[in-house]
Amino acid sequence: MSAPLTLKDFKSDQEVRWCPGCGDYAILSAMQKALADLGVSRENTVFVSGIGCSSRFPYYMNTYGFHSIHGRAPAVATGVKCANPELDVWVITGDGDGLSIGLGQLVHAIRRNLDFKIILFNNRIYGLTKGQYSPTSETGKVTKSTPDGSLDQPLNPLTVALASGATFVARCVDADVKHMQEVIARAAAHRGTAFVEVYQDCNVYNHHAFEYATDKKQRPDHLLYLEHGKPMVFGAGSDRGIRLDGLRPVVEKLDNGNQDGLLKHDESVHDPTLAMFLARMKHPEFPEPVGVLRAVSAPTYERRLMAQVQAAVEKRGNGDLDDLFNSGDVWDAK
Amino acid sequence: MSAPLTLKDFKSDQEVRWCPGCGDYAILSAMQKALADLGVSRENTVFVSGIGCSSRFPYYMNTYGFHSIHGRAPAVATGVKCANPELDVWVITGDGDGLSIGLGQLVHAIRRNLDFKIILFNNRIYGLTKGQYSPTSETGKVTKSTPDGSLDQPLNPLTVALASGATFVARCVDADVKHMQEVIARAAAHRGTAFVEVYQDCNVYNHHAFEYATDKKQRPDHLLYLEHGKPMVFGAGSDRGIRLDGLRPVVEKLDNGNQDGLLKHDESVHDPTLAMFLARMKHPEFPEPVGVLRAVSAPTYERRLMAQVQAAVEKRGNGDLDDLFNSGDVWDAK
Amino acid sequence: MKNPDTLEEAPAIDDSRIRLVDRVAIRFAGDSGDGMQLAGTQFTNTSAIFGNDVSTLPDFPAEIRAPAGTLAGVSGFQIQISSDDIFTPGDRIDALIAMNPAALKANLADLAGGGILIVNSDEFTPANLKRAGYAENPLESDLLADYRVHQIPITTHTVEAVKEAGLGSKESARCRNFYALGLVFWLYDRPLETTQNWIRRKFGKREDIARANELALHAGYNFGETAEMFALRYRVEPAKLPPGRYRNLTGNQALAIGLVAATRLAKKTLFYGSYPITPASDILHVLAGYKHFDVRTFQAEDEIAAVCSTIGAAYAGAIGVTASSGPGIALKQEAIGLAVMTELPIIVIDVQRGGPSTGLPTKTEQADLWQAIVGRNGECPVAVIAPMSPADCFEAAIEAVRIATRFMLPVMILSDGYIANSAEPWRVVKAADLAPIEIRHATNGGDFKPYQRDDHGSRPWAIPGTPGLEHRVGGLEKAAITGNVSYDPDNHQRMINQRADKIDRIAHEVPPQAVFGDTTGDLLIVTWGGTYGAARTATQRLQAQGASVSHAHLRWMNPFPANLGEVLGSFKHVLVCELNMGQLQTLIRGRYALDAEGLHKVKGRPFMVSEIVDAAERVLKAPSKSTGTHKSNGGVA
Amino acid sequence: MKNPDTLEEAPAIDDSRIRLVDRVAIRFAGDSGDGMQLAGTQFTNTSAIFGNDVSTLPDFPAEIRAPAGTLAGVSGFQIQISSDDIFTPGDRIDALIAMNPAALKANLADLAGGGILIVNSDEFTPANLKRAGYAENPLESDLLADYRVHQIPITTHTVEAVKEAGLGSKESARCRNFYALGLVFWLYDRPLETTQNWIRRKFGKREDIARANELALHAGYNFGETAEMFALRYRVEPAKLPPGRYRNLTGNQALAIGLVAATRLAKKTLFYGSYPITPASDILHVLAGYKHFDVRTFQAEDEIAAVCSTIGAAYAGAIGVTASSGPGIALKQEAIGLAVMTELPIIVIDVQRGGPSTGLPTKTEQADLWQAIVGRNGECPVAVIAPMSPADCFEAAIEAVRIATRFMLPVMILSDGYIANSAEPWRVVKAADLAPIEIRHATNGGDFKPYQRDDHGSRPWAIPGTPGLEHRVGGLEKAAITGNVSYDPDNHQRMINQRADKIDRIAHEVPPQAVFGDTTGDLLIVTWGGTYGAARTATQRLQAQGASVSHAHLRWMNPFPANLGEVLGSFKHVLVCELNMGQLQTLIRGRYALDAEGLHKVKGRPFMVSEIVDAAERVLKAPSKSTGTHKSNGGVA
Ligand SMILES: Cc1ncc(C[n+]2csc(CCOP(=O)(O)OP(=O)(O)O)c2C)c(N)n1
Ligand SMILES: Cc1ncc(C[n+]2csc(CCOP(=O)(O)OP(=O)(O)O)c2C)c(N)n1
Ligand code: SF4
Ligand code: SF4
Ligand SMILES: [Mg+2]
Ligand SMILES: [Mg+2]
Repeated sequence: MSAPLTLKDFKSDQEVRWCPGCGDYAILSAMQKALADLGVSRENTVFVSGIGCSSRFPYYMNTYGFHSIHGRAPAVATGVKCANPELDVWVITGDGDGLSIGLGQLVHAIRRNLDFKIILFNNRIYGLTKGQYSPTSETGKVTKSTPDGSLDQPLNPLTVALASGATFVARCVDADVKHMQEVIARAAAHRGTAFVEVYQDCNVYNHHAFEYATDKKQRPDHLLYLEHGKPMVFGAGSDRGIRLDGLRPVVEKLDNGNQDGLLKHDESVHDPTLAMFLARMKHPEFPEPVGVLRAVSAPTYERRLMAQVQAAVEKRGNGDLDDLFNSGDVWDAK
Repeated sequence: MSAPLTLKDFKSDQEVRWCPGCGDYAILSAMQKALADLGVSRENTVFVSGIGCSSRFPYYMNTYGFHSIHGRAPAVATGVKCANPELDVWVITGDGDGLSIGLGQLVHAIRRNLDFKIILFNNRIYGLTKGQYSPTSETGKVTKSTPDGSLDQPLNPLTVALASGATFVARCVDADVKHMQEVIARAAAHRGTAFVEVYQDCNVYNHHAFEYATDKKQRPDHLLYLEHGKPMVFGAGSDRGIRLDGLRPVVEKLDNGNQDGLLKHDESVHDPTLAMFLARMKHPEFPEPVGVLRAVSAPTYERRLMAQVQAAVEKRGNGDLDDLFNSGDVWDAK
Repeated sequence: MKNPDTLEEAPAIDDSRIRLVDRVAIRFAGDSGDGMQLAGTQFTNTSAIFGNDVSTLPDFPAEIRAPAGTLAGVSGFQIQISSDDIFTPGDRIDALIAMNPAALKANLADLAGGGILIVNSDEFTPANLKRAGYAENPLESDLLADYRVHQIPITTHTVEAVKEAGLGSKESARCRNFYALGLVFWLYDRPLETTQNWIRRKFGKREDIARANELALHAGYNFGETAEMFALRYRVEPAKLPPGRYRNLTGNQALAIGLVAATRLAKKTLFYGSYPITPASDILHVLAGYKHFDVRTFQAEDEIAAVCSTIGAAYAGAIGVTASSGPGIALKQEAIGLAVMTELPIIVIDVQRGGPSTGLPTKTEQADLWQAIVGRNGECPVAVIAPMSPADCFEAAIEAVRIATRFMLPVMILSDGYIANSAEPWRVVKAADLAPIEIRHATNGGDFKPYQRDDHGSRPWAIPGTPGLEHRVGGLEKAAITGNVSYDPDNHQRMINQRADKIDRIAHEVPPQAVFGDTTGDLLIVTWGGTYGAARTATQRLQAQGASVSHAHLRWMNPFPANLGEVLGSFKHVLVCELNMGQLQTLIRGRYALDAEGLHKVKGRPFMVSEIVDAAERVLKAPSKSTGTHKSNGGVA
Repeated sequence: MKNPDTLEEAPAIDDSRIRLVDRVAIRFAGDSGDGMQLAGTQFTNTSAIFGNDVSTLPDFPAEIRAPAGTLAGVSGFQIQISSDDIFTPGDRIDALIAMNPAALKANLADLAGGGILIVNSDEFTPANLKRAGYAENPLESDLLADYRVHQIPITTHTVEAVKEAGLGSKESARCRNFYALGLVFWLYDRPLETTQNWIRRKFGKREDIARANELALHAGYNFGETAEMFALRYRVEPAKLPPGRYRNLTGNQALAIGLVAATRLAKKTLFYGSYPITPASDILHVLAGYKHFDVRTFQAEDEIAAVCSTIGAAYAGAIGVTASSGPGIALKQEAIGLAVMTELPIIVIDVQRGGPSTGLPTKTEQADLWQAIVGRNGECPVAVIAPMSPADCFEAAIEAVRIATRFMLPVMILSDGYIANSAEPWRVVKAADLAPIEIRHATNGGDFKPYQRDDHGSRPWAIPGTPGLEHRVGGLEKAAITGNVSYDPDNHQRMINQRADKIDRIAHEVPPQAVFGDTTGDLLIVTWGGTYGAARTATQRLQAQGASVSHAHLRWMNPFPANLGEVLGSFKHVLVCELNMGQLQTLIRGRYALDAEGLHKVKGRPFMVSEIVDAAERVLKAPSKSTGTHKSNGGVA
């Protein structure tokens, strides 16, 4: 065996062309580091993306890569996985690419539970087309296309993924590279569709959209780092927690660090109610959960497809062309 | 004023061309009856549909109608409403039309909260193209296109609508025409996007898919008729109810009709957790809720759009072409 | 009534009543629920197995089940059988079986004068007459004076005949199509065996239904034999087909089988990503049953996902195929451009139907030619092949895969609703006789260049999983050789030329344009796709009349065969016949700056032979090449 | 350094150093972050207000910000100013301002021999040279021997000059584009006033930045005046434009304003449904600011929703408009078919860019002509108009609305990236001088027939809300007159003819094809869209040389003007020049069966005048009409 690969081995020879300061850089190096750490092979790894600043990602990975068309990366990836289930496939998309034009492809890929990992770079704006509001932009967003403020309610990427039946759902922020690597590694380990939202700063068209979540000082108060089986605690001194009140979460100031009665995180429960309601926790009312919201196991599409092929071969024998040609009502002319 | 319109007045002169016994007939007459009862005017009413058996609906309504293309009815309706917010617009779609090819249009229309009503005829099959599985077909469904069984997890139409931020979500079944009329009337009264799923029998390609919910005998045991403010009770003798256990619903046999401790329905709570979890209650584990799951008020897209127009006129005066032509750096050539 | 079990052999034939004829065209017509497609298919199979050449034309409504008894609900199935080669289902029909008044009304105009008309008199009730829009009962008027009318209470007879099977009255009446079929079998002197076997296979599990259908079939046959209602019977002798084994295939079946064959010939996996649409869905249905050939079918959420999954599969090394009809192909165009730019081999099948928009979903048309060849953004060439008949779909599928993988580009197969649904005998080939499709994937060889071209002008097909070939593709313009993103002006021109050049090279890989008849003369009839049959028959007829007419049928629509210009230039007149308003005509004129004339028809139906003969005769009478009577591109005359 | 406040008036001119010239072409080039588009725009506006005719060509990278200092990051802006009518930004440039080595490398080839080259020497560091791919410093080699090179440490000067404004060093350096602009203003003897006003307006709230930019502007100007580095200055006198008021408009601005005007002329509401895409997004941005004109803009979730919302709006009685570029138009095609079938008036704008697929998003091309005219399923004609210049977009928008509403059909406007982003003076019109667009909606009149045609062949526009006109439309074929669904064969042909017929009638509504030059002769140059300017200039040049050359520029692409065949037939040669591989050429040949030749270029750039002149001279030298050298439709030569 050759020497283990390092972060550098996953860098392609192409110049990275994002704006200086763009959050995409952090995601790129987190991915490169994570893949090196996981010890995957370059030739077995495929990055598929749509169109957007984020979707330039594959060019910078020294693996196989497909920069497809706007919104359709999940469909392209579906074909890749059906043709060769052995490949490690990553789908890179943006909030516009994945939730606007590509929403249908995203949802349907997720409900099939194809075994690929989707990373959605959420900068709450259309970067590449120079700053129109996106499906995750807050209502009232003033942009080039909405000088008087946008009118639509934003979509919540995690809710969409959960409503689609996602078997793995997670979130991380570009400013916390170490945590991002962990999440990426968890996604990679999942069998089935993994959906990861990354809060990403577009420092040209939507700078500081996630400042509350990325700024080092504010972060502890505004992010809830989820850990399976652990009570939900957050705050600078781990001084607050989440309790359940009927069907609603409540923030509770901890009494001397006493965590009794706090909600415990369970990423593996099959019913998505908990994950759904975590996904809906929004700043500033609540801290926003990061980490793995849901990770349950279910058979993947391509495995089941191959099982059907296998079963057919077992039942009918490996298809024979002459049998096929001669099937049905045949007759002979002399 | 002329005489009030009757069911008959809403019948167009076109022969109805569904298969004999199709559930669509019941929906058609429920709609005609409901509109007559509501006293709406024919000329102000527009039915917009996509493609599918269900989408032939507009031809049979003696109102304005638009049988558009596959999956895009919500987008067409968006244009209609933006051009003329005064119209009463109904969108008719199927499980294939609305949740497969048209998912993006459906979700985005809902999140905008345009003031139209969407009726999704869910027969869990593609009827018009002669019987392929649809996004609501159960996993393992054997159809023409899936002789070995389908592989995808079904989408839940109500969950999709709720995840899109629907302000009104309801369900009814083709076999209970009276209840369907009530639900239609409630949808009509809602300001904003109303989403109604109808369990509809395709008696040619998916007969009895909803027998448990439509058969007169089985219905009481398998349907939970929701009523705002009322405890959730069901069963032939109203002998069972729904209780909350943490974040999960439990079916409880009522002790002598005692309804204490049962979950009370609240369609108007803004947090969608309750509605989401009702939407997820599935036969045979649970009775399936019918009626209004959610009805909350929020400003509509077209009203806010018109308010922006209004504000612009107030601020800048009613646009004057000569001002527009002469704006910017102008100079005179002699 | 005799026990059908004792009737396994056809009753002795009174030969004196049988007249030998060369060909005969029959149409079964009834309500959608009457099982006419089934009756037609059975008659076709029996005749094919009997040894006739056959050609069929099914015609059914767009609604699943339009209201019973209405014109909208009429379903028809036309078959021509012949002792010679035939290419069409026939212009006019010799016999019409009308199961109700609406079927009579919708089809009578096509029945030749003096033709046989069999009606199910049971259905000519006042209510049904009204539904069909008949003011008076045609059976009682002189509307039918020109025909040999046979009124038979088919429903009554059937119910009576099947009694012993013990079905309910509704189910009993449902067997009436077999009664009608049996009668027609008698009339045309066909054996019952094939249909009997089929009934046994199909209804094996429902003995009562199987039995009832058999009883009905024989009852119909026997009625013909005993009723003395028919003065004559007809027999069409077996055709002198080239020796070999045959089976009937519809175009959609032939495409599916051809794709499976091509994939095997290429030692590949077939990935088929598609979204249902009439009239293409059956390809998906057929392929979904071939999983033991490692066929992986994927019903996508829409056409865009279907084609994109196909592109992904091709990228990963499979034979990626997608199919749709006009509206769905429109949706796929953006992604087809991606396949052009990434130079990946995919197959896109367009089973054309009546347009524009949703149009006439169950009717045939050839109006997607422009869409196929030039209907994308930018200079975006794909290769296009149009099979000429149902059986030819088999060969076309194999050729498409061969060209796509050799030249690394999308190939579009332009079928149509007529080819897709109608059947003709296909001569069964031996797998071993088919030429393998050689595919060489790039392998690790040091400095890999994803856009370095080989001697076909093709870039290497380097599939994920191969160490050392890691590379990135996408929809932005690619630098020659390296495949990196490039905005360089000269590179853009170079790449556009190279992509076009691949298309041009195909012209030298495909057979030169053949001509049926003399290679020079007064008139060349040019056709493509499903219009082949009518034009070939018309040409034969014209030649027999001594006219200087030849026929050139195009299979490759892009590129045109290398010698096409020369072929066209050798005739005084060129007449392009197509089921659109002049799409190939315009392309030919545009390419060769030659005043080709056109015969255009968009009626959701194939050409009749006589329409082409008439047009040819008009052109031949014209003094010289007429000047273009062209109108705008929206409406070329 | 003088206080710029005292410099509000231009310093006294040493007239002896100023040379009068007819026209001059300048290009500002630098890194994407260098503000070159701004400098170019300011020079343009100043010159336009000064009274010159101007023509511009912005050219920027597809990335938001490619890496600083690289070739990929170079952004350029070319302006030609003239004392005469001009139609192009110029083939070669007379002066190049290169703000870094990459800008020099990317642009030097276009600088005319002996041209002025101003470089920011501060940026010629080893690191930047390497990024630009220069092995040695060109300023120190003889690479620049042919040019009049002026090395100026622009950054250093700027930082020095703006000190008193009190900005940080990074912000100070950012003012260097104004320094460069000031210097070029001096060199071409332009007043500073327009830019000064602009700075005040733009940075009003940031007094320090406003001041710094002003200081930089004046410092550059003064450097020119005092440094004695430039032997000569140049002045281009005001052009003799027809008298009137002018303003500069880009094509996208002109489309937006034209649409607002058209809507007002029609007494309607404008609904604009669109999904962002380069280079069309700006139309949305501009229109979103016109809400006080009751303009309702809708950013849809994708192109399909955008066009469908537009169709819905048209159905409900608004002027519905959607826009995109090639890939997005491909996605809209299915729905455009629906508008054709329902015969609703919508406007679809295609701002073409380099293709196929994602292609070259920021570059110009004319390769969507086929897509526009015939790129849909079925026989699906729409009217197509192509504005010929940025200002012409205003007129084209109005005409499009007029035709769409009169004939009840979709009209496509084919703009391109060049027209969209470049600017030219537009003569301000008076609203009262514009002809109203008359729209008659159907009103309740008894027995309403939604597909009963008027004397334009149009069906009535009956909008929801009108009592008594309740009716249903859709994508299935419609019955003539009643508009009910119809699968009738003859009705289908009739409707296809009627839809085509409307297109043909438009040919008689639009002006006949005009010819610049003699209406008969050796050569007719034919162009469309944004190639107008280069071809017109080339024709003038050829005519001046005495060649028998004329020019016909098409605006309506479908239908062609009624007399076009006649016009083309009056010349020995026809040369179609277009930024694609022969799309109009093929259509013209197809339509008129005439051997039109072609000049094709797909390099993401407009034609140079010299390219057309050369091609014309080649054709003129050919002995006679050359035979078609056409290749397949993928690659027409
Ligand atoms: C079919 C099509 N429509 C529109 C576009 C233009 N477009 C490119 S990227 C983009 C939005 C990107 O937004 P997002 O996915 O959020 O990516 P970001 O740039 O913010 O990373 C759009 C509208 C396109 N390339 N193709
Ligand atoms: C673009 C396009 N793709 C595919 C089709 C074919 N098609 C028509 S209806 C339909 C599915 C209809 O299913 P659903 O919406 O569930 O309607 P139902 O017939 O069951 O009422 C499909 C795939 C089409 N008409 N247009
Ligand atoms: S525009 Fe925004 S998202 Fe795009 S590269 Fe620049 S900073 Fe990143
Ligand atoms: S196919 Fe099914 S859904 Fe369609 S009309 Fe028939 S019964 Fe109804
Ligand atoms: Mg984004
Ligand atoms: Mg359905």
